[in-house]
Amino acid sequence: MFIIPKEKEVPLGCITPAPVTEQPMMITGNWREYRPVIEQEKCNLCMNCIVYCPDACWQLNEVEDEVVWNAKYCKGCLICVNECTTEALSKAYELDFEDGVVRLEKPF
Amino acid sequence: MAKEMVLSGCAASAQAAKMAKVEVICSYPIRPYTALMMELAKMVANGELDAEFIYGEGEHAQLSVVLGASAAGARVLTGSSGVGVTYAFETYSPIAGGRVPVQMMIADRALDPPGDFGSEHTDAMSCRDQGWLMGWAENPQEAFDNCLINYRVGEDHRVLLPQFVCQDGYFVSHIPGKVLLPDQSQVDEFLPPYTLPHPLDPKHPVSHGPQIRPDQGTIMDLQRAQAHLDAPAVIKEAIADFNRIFGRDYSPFVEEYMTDDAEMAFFIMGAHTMTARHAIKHLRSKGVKIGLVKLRFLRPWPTQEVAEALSKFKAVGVVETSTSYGGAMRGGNLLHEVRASLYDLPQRPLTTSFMAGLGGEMVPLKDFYYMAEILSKMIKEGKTKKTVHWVGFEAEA
Amino acid sequence: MAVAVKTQNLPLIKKIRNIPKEEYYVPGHRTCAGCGPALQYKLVAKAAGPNTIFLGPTGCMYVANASYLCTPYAVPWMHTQITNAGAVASGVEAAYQVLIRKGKWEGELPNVIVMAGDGGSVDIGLQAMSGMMYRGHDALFICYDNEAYANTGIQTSPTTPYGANTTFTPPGPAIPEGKKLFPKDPPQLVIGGHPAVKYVATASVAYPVDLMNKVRKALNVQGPTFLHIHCPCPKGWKFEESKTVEIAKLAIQTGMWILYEWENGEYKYQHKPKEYKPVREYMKLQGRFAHLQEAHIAKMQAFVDAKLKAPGIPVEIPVPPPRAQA
Amino acid sequence: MASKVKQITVWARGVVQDKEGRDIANGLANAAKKEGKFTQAFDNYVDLPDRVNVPLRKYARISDEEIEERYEYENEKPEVVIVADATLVKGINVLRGMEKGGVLVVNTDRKPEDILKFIPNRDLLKAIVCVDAKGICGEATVDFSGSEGGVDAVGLGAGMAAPILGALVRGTNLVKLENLAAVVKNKEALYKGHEQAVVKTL
Repeated sequence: MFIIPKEKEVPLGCITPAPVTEQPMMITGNWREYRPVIEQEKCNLCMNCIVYCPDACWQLNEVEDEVVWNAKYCKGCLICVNECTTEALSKAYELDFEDGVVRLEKPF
Repeated sequence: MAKEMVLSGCAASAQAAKMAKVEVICSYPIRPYTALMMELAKMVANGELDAEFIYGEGEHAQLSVVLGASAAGARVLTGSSGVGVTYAFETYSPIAGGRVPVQMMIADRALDPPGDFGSEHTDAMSCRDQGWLMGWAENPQEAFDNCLINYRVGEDHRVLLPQFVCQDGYFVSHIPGKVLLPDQSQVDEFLPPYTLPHPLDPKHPVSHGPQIRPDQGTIMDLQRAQAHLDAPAVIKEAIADFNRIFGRDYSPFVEEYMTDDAEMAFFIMGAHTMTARHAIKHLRSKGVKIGLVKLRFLRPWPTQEVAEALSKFKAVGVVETSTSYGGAMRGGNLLHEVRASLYDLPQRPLTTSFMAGLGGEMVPLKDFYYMAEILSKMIKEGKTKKTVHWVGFEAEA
Repeated sequence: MAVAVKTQNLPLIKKIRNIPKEEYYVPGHRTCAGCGPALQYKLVAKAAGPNTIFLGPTGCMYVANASYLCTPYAVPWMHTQITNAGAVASGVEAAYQVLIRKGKWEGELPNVIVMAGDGGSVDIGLQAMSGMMYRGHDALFICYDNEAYANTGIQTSPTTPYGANTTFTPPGPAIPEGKKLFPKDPPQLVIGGHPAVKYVATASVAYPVDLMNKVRKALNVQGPTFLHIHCPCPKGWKFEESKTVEIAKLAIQTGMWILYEWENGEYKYQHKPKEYKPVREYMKLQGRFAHLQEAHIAKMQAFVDAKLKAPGIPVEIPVPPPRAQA
Repeated sequence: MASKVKQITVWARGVVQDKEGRDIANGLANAAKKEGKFTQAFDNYVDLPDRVNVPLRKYARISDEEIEERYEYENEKPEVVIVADATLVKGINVLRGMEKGGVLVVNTDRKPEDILKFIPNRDLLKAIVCVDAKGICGEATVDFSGSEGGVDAVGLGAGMAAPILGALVRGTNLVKLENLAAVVKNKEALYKGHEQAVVKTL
């Protein structure tokens, strides 16, 4: 029999559960140097930010009819800002915000 | 009622796969294993076997196809020989590490150069450390039986390992022998339907094989090591059931022949065991106290059983049909493992190895007499002069 | 006896607004900020839906996604070697054929999708891909093309464009253009020699609705299908990560990438510009072409011009073969 | 790891600062070597292959005696931590493993106080040094020639690493400025970083 420390455990055959709506073991919000900021009144729901985000960090809130940003996973690539058709999105330096703190012990 | 037939090893293996209701088969031609696939192709064409018969574009693809199929929940079979076995080498570790219990029939063939189609165990032996179960058949009957036994053991959720089910090319694969074909009901009683704990199923999504950190690599290795520690108990169970259901008397790991009062023995696996038995019978009639120990599973290696079986002899001659160039014994691989098994015994027999049957060369009775002579000499001199004897090519014994 | 024939008819998407909300490639993966291949993965997974099995040969979309015991795939996914994705997919499809036939699994034949990089498709993975196409397995093979072995640190692949600076084709005084060879043409390799294939298309992350509809069309077809998807790589091509889509669009506007469908022997083009911009417009945004001299860019322009002139897609070689040059 | 070995950890952003991060670690080790020290500098293997923006680590070790355990993956107890992109302090516990009395060097145009508010375990620090490396010499160099064990073709400290190394000397006595000047390509930026660094003792 072997002693396997908790942090080194690997499931049998390296078969892991599939994520459902997000992969909480790989939080990527701490990759950002800049974040996208939205002025909702300028947004015409062209959906570009939603379709073009590689990290699925923009979603449509159909109740409020507005796009919602996911700070937990946004890596700050700013494709959304670049592809925004109405200049509703702009970039802002991450240190200007108190929120969005992730502070992992290790990068993953 | 079981019925008796005369079948080649390839045909016997095909019959076993059919009775195991194999579901996905992947072929690629190479001698001498090819007839296995020819037989299965006929069965599928005739509607006797409901399976997907996939023409792989090479051995690497063969193993890849059955990996995918087995991971998706189908019982699978593939096979190869010689350089085909080594061409697929990349796939062996992922299959074993992913714990996907595919079965591969290997009919041995010498590796190139040049194109020698004779049998030699080096093809399969080169793959022995990847985590697969592995063993050799002596005759078509064992080829048939080992197929079923290996499915049962490999697919057991306590084991979940792929299986190399080996037979000597030509000698076993091509020369027909007597095979008792059991009833389908017997096979069904012995071999439960195939299930995998976490198959690729959209109704129950899982991820197979994400990356790990280097410090977790040991754990993946430990899992395979553990499976090989757990497998022997499952093998014993399977063999006991097999003997009960099919009326056989297999030992799980090592079989002995005329060893009760023997001073010396051959340690051997595969086809040439049969000739060795007859050699022993003749030697016995001349008063030579010799017996034989046959290995049924090379992986997991039955350390204790080998030690117990061999400890009673004064000298053991390991018949090697594979090469390990530059190895510690300067011959094949078997003697390494035999000596390692004996090392902790207070009383160890003298051991040496005999390179015989390489490249598919025959190993006739007289070769075994020669080996017995060397063993007698070792006992007389009380020491091992050489760890390797190239039978038929030695300037001095 | 049940027969495992696909009956699904995934509807085509008319407007960007109708793109399904559900994600099957979820947030939480280690791909680059602005990753083109990740973007196409998200779109493909959305288009395919839940009855899908992904096979992931080694490459960025394995290593950066399935990092350290977690993955972003909400549907079943299995790693394959970089060599053998087509063969593993064949096995998965074959298993479902027999399991459905024997009544061991109930439901529509799953969408079996290979997500292979250019290396895993038309370099080391070519044999397995071709085998799958030849045998007629009901599976979709996607070559997400970021035009290099990006995961290992940007080494040249058979689809790396002429003139690109990669870590295996660094420009230097003796070889000023970096990469001297012209690229393979993956869809033509598939179309040219695999009679079982009925649908092949190229797509780009620049046109997501087009991309998703091509995925759905491919999945509705019974039999093997192939998509070649242009996926700009900010790391490998050296551009600012916010410009992934912009560069993908420029590729189409300059003729560096052509969007077309090949269905039962007929070609149809999509988003074809009325007038092509010079390739320079596309190249100047990317660090991998920064070293090129005018003569090299002219050579690239000639190659693209020839490609655009051809009635079908087959490419003439407009320049002396590289081996013929000093 | 024996305690006599000083560990220095550099945090940077993948791809866009990969070379800068490596240059800081290499520059430090090379300069220390000139002072007769035993050194090593290396990538954090698990962070590779790096991805655009991913937080990644580069390591340097400096010792008066031969480093006995060279084959380790990580610096577990850094005395000095260098953050090549200030926003990393929101995402990572950059002082992980540090014992009391360490030094933090941050590339930022902001004041030490602005950074410290994002560092809950700031009591571990004896000093923080801030330097606007980007302001001194512009953007980072993206070059893959020195990655994954390759040899850098561009040259050490041509970019932002130079001012950061200059600033480091203000807050630590790991190496002398003149020895850094001997190994760094952009000497002007090195000296500017040294002059313009803001040091706050805690």
